[in-house]
Amino acid sequence: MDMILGHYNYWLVIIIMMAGFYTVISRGNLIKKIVGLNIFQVSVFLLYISIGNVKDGAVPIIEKGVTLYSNPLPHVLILTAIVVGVATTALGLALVVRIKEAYGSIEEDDIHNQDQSL
Amino acid sequence: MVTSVKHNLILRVVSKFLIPLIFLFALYVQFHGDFGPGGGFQAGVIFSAAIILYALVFGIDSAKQVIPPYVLRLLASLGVLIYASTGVATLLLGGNYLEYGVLASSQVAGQHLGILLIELGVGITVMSVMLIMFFAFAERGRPEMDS
Amino acid sequence: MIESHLSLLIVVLPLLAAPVIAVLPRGHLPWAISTLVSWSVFYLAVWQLMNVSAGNVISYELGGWAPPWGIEYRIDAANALVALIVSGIAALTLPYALKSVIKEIPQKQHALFYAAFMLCLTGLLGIAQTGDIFNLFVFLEISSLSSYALISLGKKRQALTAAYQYLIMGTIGATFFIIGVGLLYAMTGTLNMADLSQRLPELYDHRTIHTAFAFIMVGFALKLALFPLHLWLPNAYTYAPTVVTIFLAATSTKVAVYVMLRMVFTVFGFSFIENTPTDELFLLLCVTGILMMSFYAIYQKDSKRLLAYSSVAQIGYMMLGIGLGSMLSVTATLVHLFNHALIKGALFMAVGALIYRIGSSRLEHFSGLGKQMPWTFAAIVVAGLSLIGVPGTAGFISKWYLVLAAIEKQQWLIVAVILIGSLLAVIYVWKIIEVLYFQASDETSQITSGQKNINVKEAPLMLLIPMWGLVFANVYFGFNTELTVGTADQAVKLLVPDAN
Amino acid sequence: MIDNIVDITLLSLLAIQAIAIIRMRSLFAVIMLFSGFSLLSAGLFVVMDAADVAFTEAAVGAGISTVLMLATLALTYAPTEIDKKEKRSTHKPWLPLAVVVITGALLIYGTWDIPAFGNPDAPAQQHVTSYYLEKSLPETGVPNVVTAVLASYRGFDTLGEVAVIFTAGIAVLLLIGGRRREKPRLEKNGDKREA
Repeated sequence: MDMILGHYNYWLVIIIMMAGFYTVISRGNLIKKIVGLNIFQVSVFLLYISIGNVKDGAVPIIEKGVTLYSNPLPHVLILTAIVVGVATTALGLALVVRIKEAYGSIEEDDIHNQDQSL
Repeated sequence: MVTSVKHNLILRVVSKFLIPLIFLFALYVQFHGDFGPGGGFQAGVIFSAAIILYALVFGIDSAKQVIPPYVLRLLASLGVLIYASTGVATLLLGGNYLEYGVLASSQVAGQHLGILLIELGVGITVMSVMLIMFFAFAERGRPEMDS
Repeated sequence: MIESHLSLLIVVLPLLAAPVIAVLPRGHLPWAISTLVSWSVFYLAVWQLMNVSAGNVISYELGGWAPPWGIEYRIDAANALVALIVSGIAALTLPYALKSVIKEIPQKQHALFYAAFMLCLTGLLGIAQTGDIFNLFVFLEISSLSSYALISLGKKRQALTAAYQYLIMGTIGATFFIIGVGLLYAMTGTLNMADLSQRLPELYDHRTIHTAFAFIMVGFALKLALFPLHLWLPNAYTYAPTVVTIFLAATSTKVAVYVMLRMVFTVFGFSFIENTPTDELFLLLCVTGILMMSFYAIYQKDSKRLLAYSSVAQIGYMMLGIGLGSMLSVTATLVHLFNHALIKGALFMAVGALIYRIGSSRLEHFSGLGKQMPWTFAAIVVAGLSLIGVPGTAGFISKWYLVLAAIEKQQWLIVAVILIGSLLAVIYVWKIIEVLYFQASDETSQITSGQKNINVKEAPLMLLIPMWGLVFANVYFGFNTELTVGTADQAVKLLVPDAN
Repeated sequence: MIDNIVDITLLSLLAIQAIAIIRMRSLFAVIMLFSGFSLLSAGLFVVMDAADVAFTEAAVGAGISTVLMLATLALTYAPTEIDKKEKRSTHKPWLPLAVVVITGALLIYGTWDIPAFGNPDAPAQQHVTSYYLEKSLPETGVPNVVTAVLASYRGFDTLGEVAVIFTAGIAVLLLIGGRRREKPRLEKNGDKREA
């Protein structure tokens, strides 16, 4: 029981992570791949914040009388990672727009066939 | 999608009322990050959201008159420069890179000043890049005028 | 006083230059500033290397906070060598870029192009200099994002799909890396590499540490295009603008190999690897990679793609050194890292010069060009010999050390693979030379390709000078090994203190 | 205990949404569901006491990312295609499925002996962090430890983060800055193409 209570959080996060990862590598639609990539990344954020979570800890803003805080360092790292994530998403979507203009499709199979037939 | 709401009176009135409030909230988030959640990044996103709302309701062209694309490019660069040159300033004052303590007479005052400056840089860059992205995506779909 | 900050300026100078360049008007100014900055950085990198070549370590505390609380730059001979490669290639690529970029990229994008180039340089140098594992991730993303953008600027539409493919695989790699970093952090509570290396030995038996190691390795194997995770590389190198291909081929995979070295030897320690099947797995992948990718290279019809497959094979040689895990083999890896940057830089520059004149990278369009562009042709011959590993060239030195390391470990199969790989290199280098020199420009192939290479002029001097700079370096470092092997020796002493 | 229940509920909802996104083929629905996913994860961050992260994830995931995705959808599908469905994949899913199962199994193996969730004595909560919690207020005068670490102790990371955002801005301008030049026709291989 202790094992489950201590780790269920990680297991659920891993399930979400794998759902995102699967979307990225198995789907042929370029927009959906990006959505999958985002889910994959959000799940990593969840992993980090879980690592930094302290039972009964407070938000890490120092106040008198509070002794137990949750870990601020993972929060800092994830703030950075969120920004990196949105930057990647924007760049990826801009590429999708250009691919649509150049190929008339955003399905991997169609694009592949067009490049093969030339 | 942009033109359909252009003539909706309720939207126009409500957003005219909302936009200043959003700006105010952005400023609060920008400068209150030392004490509560928030900081330059979140403030930048909120700031850009206000302008995006303006663009959606009043049209992209009028939004671009408020804040033209070349200004956005300048601002995006300016933010990075503010941040990076804060570090250069600390170098010149004899500290390590980004060692804010040397910026003022005491360690804590220097830290305050340094954090204020770099959060400002973050906020400016984030705000302008978000808008650059929004305008780029929104304008890509519009047919080109004859030129 | 300023001296202690110079290692930092190596990263901050291009970072300061990028936003300035991005808002400059059209004209040559963006190019001029980029060139100036990259030469200054190169100068600083030379200075830095001289400072650490005696075996000492520079530590720089960013923000004035002592590690592990603050971020630390920790520079020894290995970092300094990588920083030297990156900045040196940038300093030579930029003069070359002036004419090439005018030809390949619309004028109104020049300022943004050079800004992105500077950001890519910042990112790669930031990875090389840092001693903090999360800081490494941030600069990795700067270099990756700017590479995706730079690759997508290629003229053909396949450049877009190549960039997209790279973006997806690169981001998966980076995400795997931070999953690994997160697990390490959960077990040790620190992000500083030196601190990690002290705290990890007592945790060697933990499953979490093994998993973290696996994720970090897979993440960077994706980034450095280790066979079979190389799928993004041939397309990216083939369709990117010439200048971008030169720069990325010579630097970005090298930086990733360096990170691998740093992770394996500094952070985890080789004694950790020895108890896992990692080294055997590396050797297996490298051996198959070298053979298969060299065969692939032989069958390519596009010169850039041929060289790209050759790059994947060469990455195999570098990783062999890590897999063998002796002092000698790691020396070989570091030396090959340096030499291969020179070789591929020179080859892509020469091919780029051909493309500059005839506008195509297909091999069948090259026929007869050897006689009309003798200097470019000679550069391909010399750099090609170096790629094969002929004595008297830089390529020979690294292969020699690698063979010695394999013999020392009595891995005869690997010795054989290295030699077969060189033979295959002879074939694919010959393929280029044959088309260039021994096919006359009025033969039947010309009729099918519909292109006549008559009166093609030699490449302009602005392309020839950097190209020949690298060619001379290939010969020079084939005789004088003091810089390469000497520095690598110093680096290895710090990296592999516990190996036999 | 109540925290645990909220935590499990939110995480399960997130997992259900993530799996629904795999199966759903209408891209508009996928994006809206993703927006909800982000918002819900922001809620989860609040539960785990990460207020700054929650704030940012709500603004970025549910805000900016969603807007950009919808804009891309509008640019890549004709307005007449109400559903904007992705095509059914023709590939067999076995290889990706195998990769995912192996990766997931490895992660479960790897988190087996990780310190328990919420344990205040875990190494992550001790070493560097305890220094931040004790010293950041006297050393920087900033009560919000996240801001102190972000802006000062790890200020160089944040400079890198600003550089990343700036890079993305430059990249978007390079790719889709300015209006389209040509009519939506298919270009031939190697045609001159203006950005």
